[in-house]
Parts: sequence; structure tokens; C-alpha cells
Amino acid sequence: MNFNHTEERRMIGDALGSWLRNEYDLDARQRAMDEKAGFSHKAWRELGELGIIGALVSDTHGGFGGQGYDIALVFEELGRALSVEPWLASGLMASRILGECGDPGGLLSDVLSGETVVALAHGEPGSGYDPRWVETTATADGAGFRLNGSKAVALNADTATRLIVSARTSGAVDDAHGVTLFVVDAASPGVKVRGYATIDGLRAAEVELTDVSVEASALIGEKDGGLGAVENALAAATLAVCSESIGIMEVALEVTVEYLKTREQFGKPIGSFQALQHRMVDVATAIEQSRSLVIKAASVFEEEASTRDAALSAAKHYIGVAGRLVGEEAIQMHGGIGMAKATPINHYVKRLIMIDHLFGDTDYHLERYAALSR
Amino acid sequence: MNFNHTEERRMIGDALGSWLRNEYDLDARQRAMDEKAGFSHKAWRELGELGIIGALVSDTHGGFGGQGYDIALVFEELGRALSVEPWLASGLMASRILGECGDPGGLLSDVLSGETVVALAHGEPGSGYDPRWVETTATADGAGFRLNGSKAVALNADTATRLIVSARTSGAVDDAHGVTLFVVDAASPGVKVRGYATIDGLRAAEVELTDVSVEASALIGEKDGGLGAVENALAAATLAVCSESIGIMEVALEVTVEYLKTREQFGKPIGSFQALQHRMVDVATAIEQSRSLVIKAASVFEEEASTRDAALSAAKHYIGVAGRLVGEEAIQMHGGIGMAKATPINHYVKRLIMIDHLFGDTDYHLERYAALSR
Amino acid sequence: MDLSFTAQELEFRDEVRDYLRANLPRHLSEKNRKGLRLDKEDYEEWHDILRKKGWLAVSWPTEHGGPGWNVVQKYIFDVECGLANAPRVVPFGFNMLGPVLLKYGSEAQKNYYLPRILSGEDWWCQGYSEPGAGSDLAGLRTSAVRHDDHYVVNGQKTWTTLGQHANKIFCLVRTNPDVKKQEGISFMLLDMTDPGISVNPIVTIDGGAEINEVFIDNVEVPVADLVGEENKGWTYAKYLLTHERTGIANIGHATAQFESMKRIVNAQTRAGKPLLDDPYFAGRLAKLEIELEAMRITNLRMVAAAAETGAPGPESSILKVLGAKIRQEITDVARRAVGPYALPYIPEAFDLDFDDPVGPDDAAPIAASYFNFRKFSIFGGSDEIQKNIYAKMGLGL
Amino acid sequence: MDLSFTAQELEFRDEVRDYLRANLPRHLSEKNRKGLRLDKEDYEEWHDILRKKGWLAVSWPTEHGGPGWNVVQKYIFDVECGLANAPRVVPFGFNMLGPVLLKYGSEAQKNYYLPRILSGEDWWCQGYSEPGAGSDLAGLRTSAVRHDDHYVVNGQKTWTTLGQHANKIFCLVRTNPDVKKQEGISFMLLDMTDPGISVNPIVTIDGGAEINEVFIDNVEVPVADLVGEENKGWTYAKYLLTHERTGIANIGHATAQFESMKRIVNAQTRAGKPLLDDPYFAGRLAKLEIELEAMRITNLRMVAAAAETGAPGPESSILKVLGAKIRQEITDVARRAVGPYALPYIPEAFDLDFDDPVGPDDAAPIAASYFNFRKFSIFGGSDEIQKNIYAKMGLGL
Repeated sequence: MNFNHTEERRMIGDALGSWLRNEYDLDARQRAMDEKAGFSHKAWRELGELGIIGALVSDTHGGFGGQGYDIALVFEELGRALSVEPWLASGLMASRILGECGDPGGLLSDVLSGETVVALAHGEPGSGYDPRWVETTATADGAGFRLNGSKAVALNADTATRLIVSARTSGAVDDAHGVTLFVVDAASPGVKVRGYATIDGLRAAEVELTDVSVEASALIGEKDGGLGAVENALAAATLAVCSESIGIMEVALEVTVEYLKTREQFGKPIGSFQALQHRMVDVATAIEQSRSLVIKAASVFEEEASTRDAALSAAKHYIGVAGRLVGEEAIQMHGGIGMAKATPINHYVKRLIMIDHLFGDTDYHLERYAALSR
Repeated sequence: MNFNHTEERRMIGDALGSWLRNEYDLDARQRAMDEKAGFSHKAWRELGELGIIGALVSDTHGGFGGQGYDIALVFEELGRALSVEPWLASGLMASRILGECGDPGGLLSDVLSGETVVALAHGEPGSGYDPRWVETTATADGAGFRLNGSKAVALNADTATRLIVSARTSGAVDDAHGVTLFVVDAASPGVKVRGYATIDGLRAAEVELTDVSVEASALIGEKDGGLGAVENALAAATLAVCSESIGIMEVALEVTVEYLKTREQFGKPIGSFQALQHRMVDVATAIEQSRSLVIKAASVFEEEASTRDAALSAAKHYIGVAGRLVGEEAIQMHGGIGMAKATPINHYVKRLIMIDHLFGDTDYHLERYAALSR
Repeated sequence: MDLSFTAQELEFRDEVRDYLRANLPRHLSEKNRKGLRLDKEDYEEWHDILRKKGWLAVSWPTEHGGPGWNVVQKYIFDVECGLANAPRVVPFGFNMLGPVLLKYGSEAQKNYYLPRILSGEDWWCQGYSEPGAGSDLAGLRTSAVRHDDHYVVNGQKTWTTLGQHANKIFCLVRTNPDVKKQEGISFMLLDMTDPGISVNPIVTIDGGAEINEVFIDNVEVPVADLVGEENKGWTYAKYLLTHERTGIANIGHATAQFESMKRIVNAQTRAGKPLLDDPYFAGRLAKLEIELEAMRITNLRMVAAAAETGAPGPESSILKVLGAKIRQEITDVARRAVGPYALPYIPEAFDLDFDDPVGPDDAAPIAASYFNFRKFSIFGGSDEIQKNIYAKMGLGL
Repeated sequence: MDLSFTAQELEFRDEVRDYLRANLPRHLSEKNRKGLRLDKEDYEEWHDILRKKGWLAVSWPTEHGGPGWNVVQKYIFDVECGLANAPRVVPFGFNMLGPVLLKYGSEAQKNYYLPRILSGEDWWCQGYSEPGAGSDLAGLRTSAVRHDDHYVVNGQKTWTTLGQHANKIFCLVRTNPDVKKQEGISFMLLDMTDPGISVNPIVTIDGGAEINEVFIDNVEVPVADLVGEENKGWTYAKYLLTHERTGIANIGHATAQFESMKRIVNAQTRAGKPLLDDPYFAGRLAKLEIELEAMRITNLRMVAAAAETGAPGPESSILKVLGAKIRQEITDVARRAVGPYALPYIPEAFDLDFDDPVGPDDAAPIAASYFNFRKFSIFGGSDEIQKNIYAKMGLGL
């Protein structure tokens, strides 16, 4: 029993942590958000060079990490800094799918170095959080395929040069079987990408596919068998945002406790008021419990999917609840100043709450947990 | 808009309240519980003479009240005193069924005077909170019927001389149609009654019916059409226990606030600690909201069943949650002394919590409300 | 016991309802219904309409241009305006300063200022909170030093809602630093056009900018603009804060907001199934609807009591907390309802004529509203302050 | 990072598990599993069994008859005993007084008392709380006045768990009323057979009677039975309360209790449908299982930290609160599971050989447990005290 990371992982974590502390304060983050891509290409490449993106992918797939603990370690640090770079889209999901399904276009090394951004376009306007629901179709067209459909809130799809698009090649709209993955050039005719900022500082896009022709070589993995790789990528992403939440919640706790110690009202620090003290203990407790569930999820991340997914759902459900508690209490305890955009806490809270809207919300994961644990 | 009861109702409430305050403290209650019946026949008859039981039944059915506000008023007072007399079983449910279905045996006037106790035996071991689930059968047997089945947790059925038994004369086990009501002499051959105390101070019984023969005249209301009367009686009982909860919660609040003012720790009244203050405000708020929902439910009690039941479910759901909050906080704030049976609060809390187990718990009513309000 | 309004009250409600149906411009109600932002012109347009009808300064007596309504009428008007998604009347002049002047102002102040409030010539904002005095309002530091016939005021106010539109600000200022803090405060009327006053917007968590910091640098205030007596400002401030608390839960707006949310919820499907088939979601919605209905009755009970006794009791603190919580919960359920489509933040979508939405109809402002609505449990006396008050006044702790 | 135990630790766990399987009498584990009440003989039977194995005084060093285990071993033993539904070892002698004597007792006290604890000759109970000193433990008033070679003790203790079985009581008493309250307290050993001591049972909310009031009337205590120094008792009391806090969440018992509850839940149908088909119920159960698993890991993290640093940090307060809450929640879900059958209260059903149950198997004690378990957030430092501690020690507030 040992809750310390391995030496090697600690080095990665330290490297990332000190880079972020030195190079990536909230002002730098805002400058990154103000770039056209909504993130800093420079930061992205530098972190790629530091090997951080590679740490998210296993050595058999071109990286040198990729285990649950690697993801947890990296994303907790990212959470502390609120990095807006395309970690989830390109660094984690696209890279893991390319690693798992094969990488005919030879994209992976550029993805891991931060040179190329690839995005996953899987969720759809009608899918909610159900990964099986794929209305987009791929119909055979000579040796290749023709894609039609809509993809929703695809992270960083507005900047990605390539999209990994899921489409149905057989089966009913919610069958696990029959989903196929394609690598699509974002500049292909028929691809319409509408990018926008998200309220928590990232970028995403709606992607319309109208008779988009792709060659047979664009198909990655097995025909009809692409959903597994998507679910694996979503599992990694779920662990990632849970870990990111831990980093965010820790900062929220630290900043709020600090505020409680320094802000005076009625002639004493407001942190001396017992009602606030007890609520902060509840907040701290929720964070400790969240951390425990993320450790658990990371520890079984390499086990079979049902074990992995039950632990992930436990963590994501719990963090949906805990994140709301932590975020709302952080603002409430800050009072008016917590409402001001210039106060750092509000950026943390926005991201923390919006994580509930990624990869299944607290209700979705409670239901999934209940089903998996019966 | 007027939140005062009518003069006439106020008189009933005052009569009941002062009788209870003079005659029915917790010691008297304990003595009543220690009687064989688990309640005081004397008290029951005296309150019958005062007209309180009659106030629960409409004038067309032999009483002189019976509206939602009457039930609310009477049971709130009963809650304040934790009366263990057979209010729900005989005074409310049996009397209203007899009033609604006809009273061939001429029982009602004795029920309303407190002379006779009649109990409803409807719920079954397998029914949970679903009033439609009736496995007990009544098969035609000459001019009469033969009853077979088991009835569960029938309030006061151990003392009642007559039971109103629901049994299926047609239809599937959960059909609304096909339930028939019979008045059964508790001493009939084949009726086995196993009485017991309930944890909140009442009495109930399991009732086994084995080839119990009843004459045709024992059938009340319409054959196959008895469920409506049961549902109406359960609606009245639901309003009753919600109102009873209001009385209980008010006492719990008063007693706890008083304790907080007088109990000193660390050199000051514990009620001066802000964490406890804020929690007591939450408790008081939950009580105010509960009261509002009970007023609402009483106000629409005479309207059509779907309107009535939505309001009742809103109240019963909310009170299931609020009752738990109020009860658990009352004990917690009392600390160790709240755990002692000799401290009044614990009797209030036991009844308050166990009301969640009568006529549908908080989950059942939330689900019913959601279904009725869509 | 009778939860319904009297025939007279119902007649009044119908009159208000009919009036709103005929006179509330659709572009204003649509903005409110969708949770979009209102600009100065929007408020003024609505003020103009109500002024014509004589319903603008609802708590003023008829001789000053108010409608002379009783507690129940004012409540009904509030609720109906909320239900109709009418803009709120900007309260600082009409419902805050007005009543203070009516009760404590000099004849000269009443005669000068009240007509200017009513006409819209003066747009007032509130100078209460300071960076160091939030919940502890009496800890304020803005100072006013008397020189002959005027005071010289220096300090900073903050959280000044809609201060960017105002030409006047009423301020609490410290006129005596040497006594118990509540006893050295005065209530003054300042001119925002004075060069010594500058206003900085505070961009809020949702990206909006309707609150401000106000810097006051050597502003001369004539003694005639002191309200009531020097050093008695705390009394007037408390009067202002507890005045007309029957509307504090915003039940009308909360109900309208709930209906808007329900409309969004009803339109959602997830993986082919109506969202309301999800029992967890249906449960969330049902709980909220129940809590809202409870609050409506709780509010009616308070109105009935206030109509009998003339003043709302300490339970107005409970209603403040409940009202804030419910409005926040509505935004929470709304953000859950739209799932991943809570994420897009498209500033243009806050304009009424934006016609190229991403995701479900009306989804655009939902997450922003969720964050913005955190303010309800902070401003106007935070939840914590309300609970302190109720513990003392309501429970005797 | 590695959540699993080492091979050695696993071997130890298996040893404990095998031992419990072979030696824990079924009538004891059944009583625990069903939530029934244990009598004195039950505890003594279990003590006897563990004593033979040398596993009774687990926190004592080997020279005094303890097993010499490290933090992890003690934790594993705790958990396994809980999972096996073993009775708890009555802690007052073995896990409370023992460690205090080992650290602060005189050689004579150690030599005299420790063997008698271990042998069962002395059954100790705890004289800490008083009617006027609950959360404010240091406010105690029981006085001890020195006369030559003895003290005369007068006062009252309360919430004395299992005091009815004890022949000895360790007490905090006031030896100096004139100093800061923590500085005038001493720690003394009293003989319950002294005629000046009387014990009254307190019937609790669930109808049980395992706690007591203890009246102390002019009891003479030899100076030899003062532990450590006069007026330093508060130090020893705090040591006792914070000693061995790694087991404070009772994770083993909580897990066993959860499993028992789940077995009941799985057996329930309502109107023909499995109870777990009800999504609200399934959600309740799932939430609790998640919280329990989180607590298990949180506890492991604390054990690992304690193994590194030698002592648990302030997070033991969090675990105390969590452990209480989870055990309470389990009883809450259990009572919901049996629906109306939570109501019957049949005193005989608390006996293991009662064979005529009403309602579902194992339903009888469920509601009583729900009420009885309210004690977990009160005794041993209430939730409020734990939160005060963590706010100060954990958060620095």
C-alpha cells in the first residue's frame, strides 16, 4: 500500500508543474484564450517537447506512459493551472484512438509532439451522453465512403487539421456494433466547422458533414468495430476530467481558505465564523473523498471495461456533486468579489462546474454505476 | 386570502388542544401505551364525546366536518400531543369508508363516538406502498364469500372488533378494478390477528385470513369497485399524517430551540454558536415550507382525485425529507441527552420518522407527483 | 382558511394581467424569458409605459404619483409582472430612495427629488457596499467631513448595480468615526456627474457588466442633500432594506423562470428518449416544482400576515434565502437539461435578434445564468446574514 | 501508487481471516450481522477467544501481552473483524486505559492493572462525560479533594457505555477549581464496587440500555490510583482520544453492515417488482456504495500516512464524521427498504433464537438501529467538535 507516485511519474509531474507555475498564470491563460485557436500553440509544443503529451499514451502506441496514474497525475496539474490547450481532444482522445486503431496517416508522432492537433468528432446533437448513439452515416462509395451527419460540441474541432469522425456503417442508431472511425481532413469539401468558445475557456465546434468523401485508407480500426476505441478514449477522458477536477478543487479550497483568513468583517476574519468553518470542513471532506475515488479509478484503469467503468462512474458521479458543492461554496464564501471575473476563483469554478457536462453528468454516471454494480 | 381557520373549526381545535394539554402529557401517553389495546379507551371515548372524531367525517356521512381543513386542524393538534389513539385506523379511514360505501352494520355512529374500533386491513406483505396490489381473494360461496390472504401492518387491527378487508373479486393482482370491501368480524373463524407495538408508539397487526366466510351483507360499496373508497381513505390518512408531522415538527423546533437557549457549553448557550443557528434556520425553513404544502393539500382536498393526489404527494414527499432533517437535527442538537428515552424529543422524532413509512414514503410520493404533474 | 384572492383582488389581478398583455412589448418579455441582458433603453422603455399608467412608483402614495395600492395589490402586481416576463422596475429610485425620502426626507427633498425620480430625469443607484464592508455593512469607511454648508466625501463604493446608467447615487457615509460604528453613519445624495465621481464596470463571472465600482474623490455635497439627521443614517438604511419585503422571494419571476426552464426541458431528448423519461431528471424537476409551490404559499402567508399587521416579520429573511435558492436551482436544472450544449458561450447569442443558435433553442444563456445567479444568495444581504437575522429575530437565539 | 497490500500484509490478512473463520462463534457473528444486542457473556466469550490467540490487546507491546503489530496490521485486523461481523473488543480497558497506562502510568500501575485488564478480571468503563460537560469535556465538575493519602471524589458521570458490566472506571476529575479549566483536571482510577458508586441505566431511543449514569458519592481513591501527575489529566485524556484513530471510521463494520443491508434490499419486492428496479432506490444504494468505497480509500490513505509519519493527522476528524454518517445512512436505506415493515417493534425479535418474525427476514431491528445509530455522530466527539477541530488543525481557520 503506497499512495506515492513512482519516481518516474513524479518527475513528469514536477516538470509539468514547474513549467505551468513559471509560464502559465491566469494572465498567460487569458492570452492563450485570446489567440485564434483559443489556446497557445507555443505552450502546446513546449509541453509536447517536455514529453507531457507522450505521457498520456502507452509505449506500445508511441508514447511512454498512458496508464491511469499517468493520466491522473498530468490532469491534476493541468487542473491547477486551468490549461486551455487541447489536452482532452488531441493529447488524450485522438492520440489514444490513433494508438489503439492504427495510424495509417502517420499522425501520432506529430500529435504527441504538439505539432498537429487532431480532434474527436463523436457526440451528436441527439446523443446526450450516450456514446452508442451515432446517427452520422458512412455509406460505401466505390472504394471509399461518403459521410453525412452532425457532430456536436467537438472539443478543439475548430483548430484541428484532422478530425476523427465516427459514423454508422451498420446497425441501428444505438447499436454498439456498426460504428466505424475515419480520419477526415478538416478542409475536405462538405466539412463545415462552426467553432466557438466554451464558457469555461476552451474551444469546441459543431461539425456538419455533407457528402464528405473519404478514401478507404481513412478508415481506422475495424469496420463496424470502432465504438470500443471511442469508449476507451472516453474512459481516459473521464478519468482525465475527474483528475483535473481534483486539481481545481484543491486550488479552490486553498484560495477560499486564504480568503477566509484574510477577509475581515465585523472586526474579525470571516474564517472565524463557525458556520463558515463547518461548511469549509464539508468542502474539504468532499475533496478528500473525490480524490480517493479518482485514485481508485486510476488504479483499475487497466482492468476490464466493466470494472474500469464502474470506478469511473463512481468518481464522475461523485465529482459532479462534490464539484458543485466546492464551486458554489467557494463563490458564496468569497461573497461579491467571487462574482467578479477579475477574481481568480471564478475561472476555477466555471471549469469545475462545466466538467459535469463532459462525458456524462452526475445523473448519467450514477445510473451507469447502479447498472454496472448490480 | 385568509390563513385563519373558521370560527367553528377554531373551536374544535381549541377544545381538542386544551383537552390534550390537560389530560394527555407524555406520561399519560405512556400509560395509554401500556394498556392492552395500546391506547386509552377512556381518552378515545372522551374525545369522541367532544366530537373530535365526528369532525373527521362529513355531515352527509354521519359526522360534521370531514373536509381537508378539518383533518389538517385535528391532526396537527394530535401531532403536538403524540396521541396514540386509533385516529388513523378507526377515526379516519374506517369511518370515511363506512360513510362513503354505506354502513349496513350500523357501525358508524359507534365509531364516531369512540365506542367501537374498526380497522382497515388493506396493505399486504407484497404490496409495498401500492394501493392497487391486492392478492387477498374473495371467492363466491353460496350467497356469501370466502376470504383468503394476508394483510400487513394494519393499524389497530389487534383491538378492532371489526375489520374492513379488501379482497380481489376479479382482475389481475394490480388492477384498479376488481377490489371489493368487506366488513369482517375480528372474531370470525379463520381470522388470525397477530398484534404488536410499532416503534413510534402505536399498535398494528398482521392479519391472516384462511377460508373466512362472510355473508353477502358484509360486502360494502360496490362489488369490484372498492378501491376508490380505499384510495379516498388513504388520501385522507396521508393528509392526516402530513398534518400530524407539522404538529410534531413545531414541537421539535420549540423544544430544540429552548434547549439551545439553556444548554451551556464552553461558557455560553450552545444556541449562540453560529453553525447551530444556521442549521436551526434551515430546520425552521423546512417546517414553514412543509406547512405551506399541507395547507395547499388541505385546500384542494375536495377537488378531483388527480389534483388532490398531486398536492398530497407534494406534501408527503417534502415532509419525508423535511421530517428527517428536523428529526435528525433535533437529536443531534440535543447531543447525548437526545438519545435518552426519558427525553421527550425522542418520542417526537420516532413518530416523525416513521410517518415516512405510512401511506407511501418520500420516494413513492416523488414518483407519483412526477407522474401526476407531467 | 382560503388560499384564493378575493373577488376584488382577482379583478385587480385581471386588470394587471390585461394591461400587461396589451402593453408589455414582446421584445422586452422575450429578453426576460430567454434570460438575455437588458440595456438602458429597455428599462427606460418599460418605465415610460408604466409611468403613463401610473404604475411606476407602486409604493408611493397617490399624492406623489403612486397608485395607492395595499400590500396584496403590490404583491399581485409584482407576481403578475414576473409571470409576464416584464422587466423589473429599476428599484433604486422608485422602491428604495423614494420610500426613504417619503419617510425621512425634508419637504424640499421630497418636492425636488420625487418628481425627478418619477419622470426618469434622475436615474439613481445605490452606494451602500464598500470593498471592506459587505456583509458588515456598518463597517463602511467612505467619509463625509462637514465644511460650512457642505460635506466633502471621499471613499469607494462597490457592487453598484446599473451604476453605469445612473446620474445620482445615494450613499451611506461615515460622518463620525469616533462612535459605535452604526452611530456615525449618514445618508447622503450625491451627483454622479460630479467630476470627483468615477465609475468602473466590474465584469462578472458570466461575462456581464451590470455592476460597478464607484470612486468618490473629494466630492462636495450640500448639506441640503443630507437625508434626515446627521449620524442617523443607519436607521434609514435599515428601513430601506426591510421595506416592502413581501416581494423579496421574487415569486413571479421565479415562476416565469421555472416555466421557461420547463419548456426547455420538455423539448429535450437524449438518445431518442424524452429527457423527462429519465427518473433522476424527472425527480429533480418535481422536487423543484414542489419547493416552488411551497414557497408560493409561504409567501402568500407572509403577505396575509403583513396585510393584517402592517409589516412583514422576520420570515422575510427565510423567503429571501428560499427565493435565491430556488432561482439558482432552476438555472441548475436548466444547465443539466441541455447537457453538453451548456458549454458553448457565444456572446452574440445574448442579443434578441441573434438567429443562428448552437444547440437547443434558448440554450445559449443557460450556463451564464447559472453562474450569474450565484449573486442572488450574496446581494441584498447574503444567505449568511439572513440566517443570522432569522436565528435572532425568528428563533430568539 | 499502489492500493493493494504487500504480499506480507496479504499473508497477515489471510491469517486473520482464516482464524476468524475457524474461531468466531456463529451465534456472535449472527447477532452482529442482524443488528441484535450483545450481552456481557457474548463480549466475554469473544475476549476469551482472542486472549488465547494473543490478539486481545492489539495496541499493546509484546512484553505486556500484545501482538506487537504495526499500524497496517492493526488496521487489517480491525477491518477483518468488522467484515466477519465479530463483536468489537470492549475498548475501555484494552484500547483506552491500556495505552494511557503504558505511556503515563507508574510501574506499579502497569504491573497491577495491565494483567488484570488482559485477563478480564477488571472490566473498565469510561468516566469522561458529565451532564454539564459533553462537547465541552473540560468543563467537568466531578471533584477530587486530596486528604492525606487519598482523594475524596464526588460528582456524576454520564453516557457511560456498558458501565453496567464494569467493576472499574477511569475518570477525569477536577483537582484544582481555581485555574484554567484544562489545567485543573486529573485522571483517576476508581473501583465501581465502592458503595459510594451507583449506576443507573439510561434507556435509549431504540429501547436499548447499554449506557448509564454513574453517581460518585464520597468515594475514596488512593493516591496510588492517580495516573501521572495531578492536574495533568487533560493531556492524558487527549492522548486517549486521539490514540489509534486509524480505525475511527469503522470501515470493516461499516462494510459488513452495508453487505447485510444489501442482502435485505436484494430480497425485497414491491408490488411484484424487485425494489432495485426503483431507480430512486437504486440511486440511494449506489450513492452510498460510492461514498463507502471513497471512505475506504480515504482511510487507507490515512493509514499509509500514519505508517510513514507515526501518527494520524487531523483528517482522522474527517473520517470520524464520515464513518458516522455512512453507518447512519446505511440504517436509513435499510429502513426504507423494508417499507411499512420498519414499523413493528417486537422486543423478543432482538434475541437470536426468536423464530417468529413479522415481515421480511432481519427487518425487526432495522428501525431501532436507525434511531440507535444517531449516537455515532454524537459520542466520541460529536460531528460539531470534529469539524471545529478540523477547521483549526486541518484548514488553519
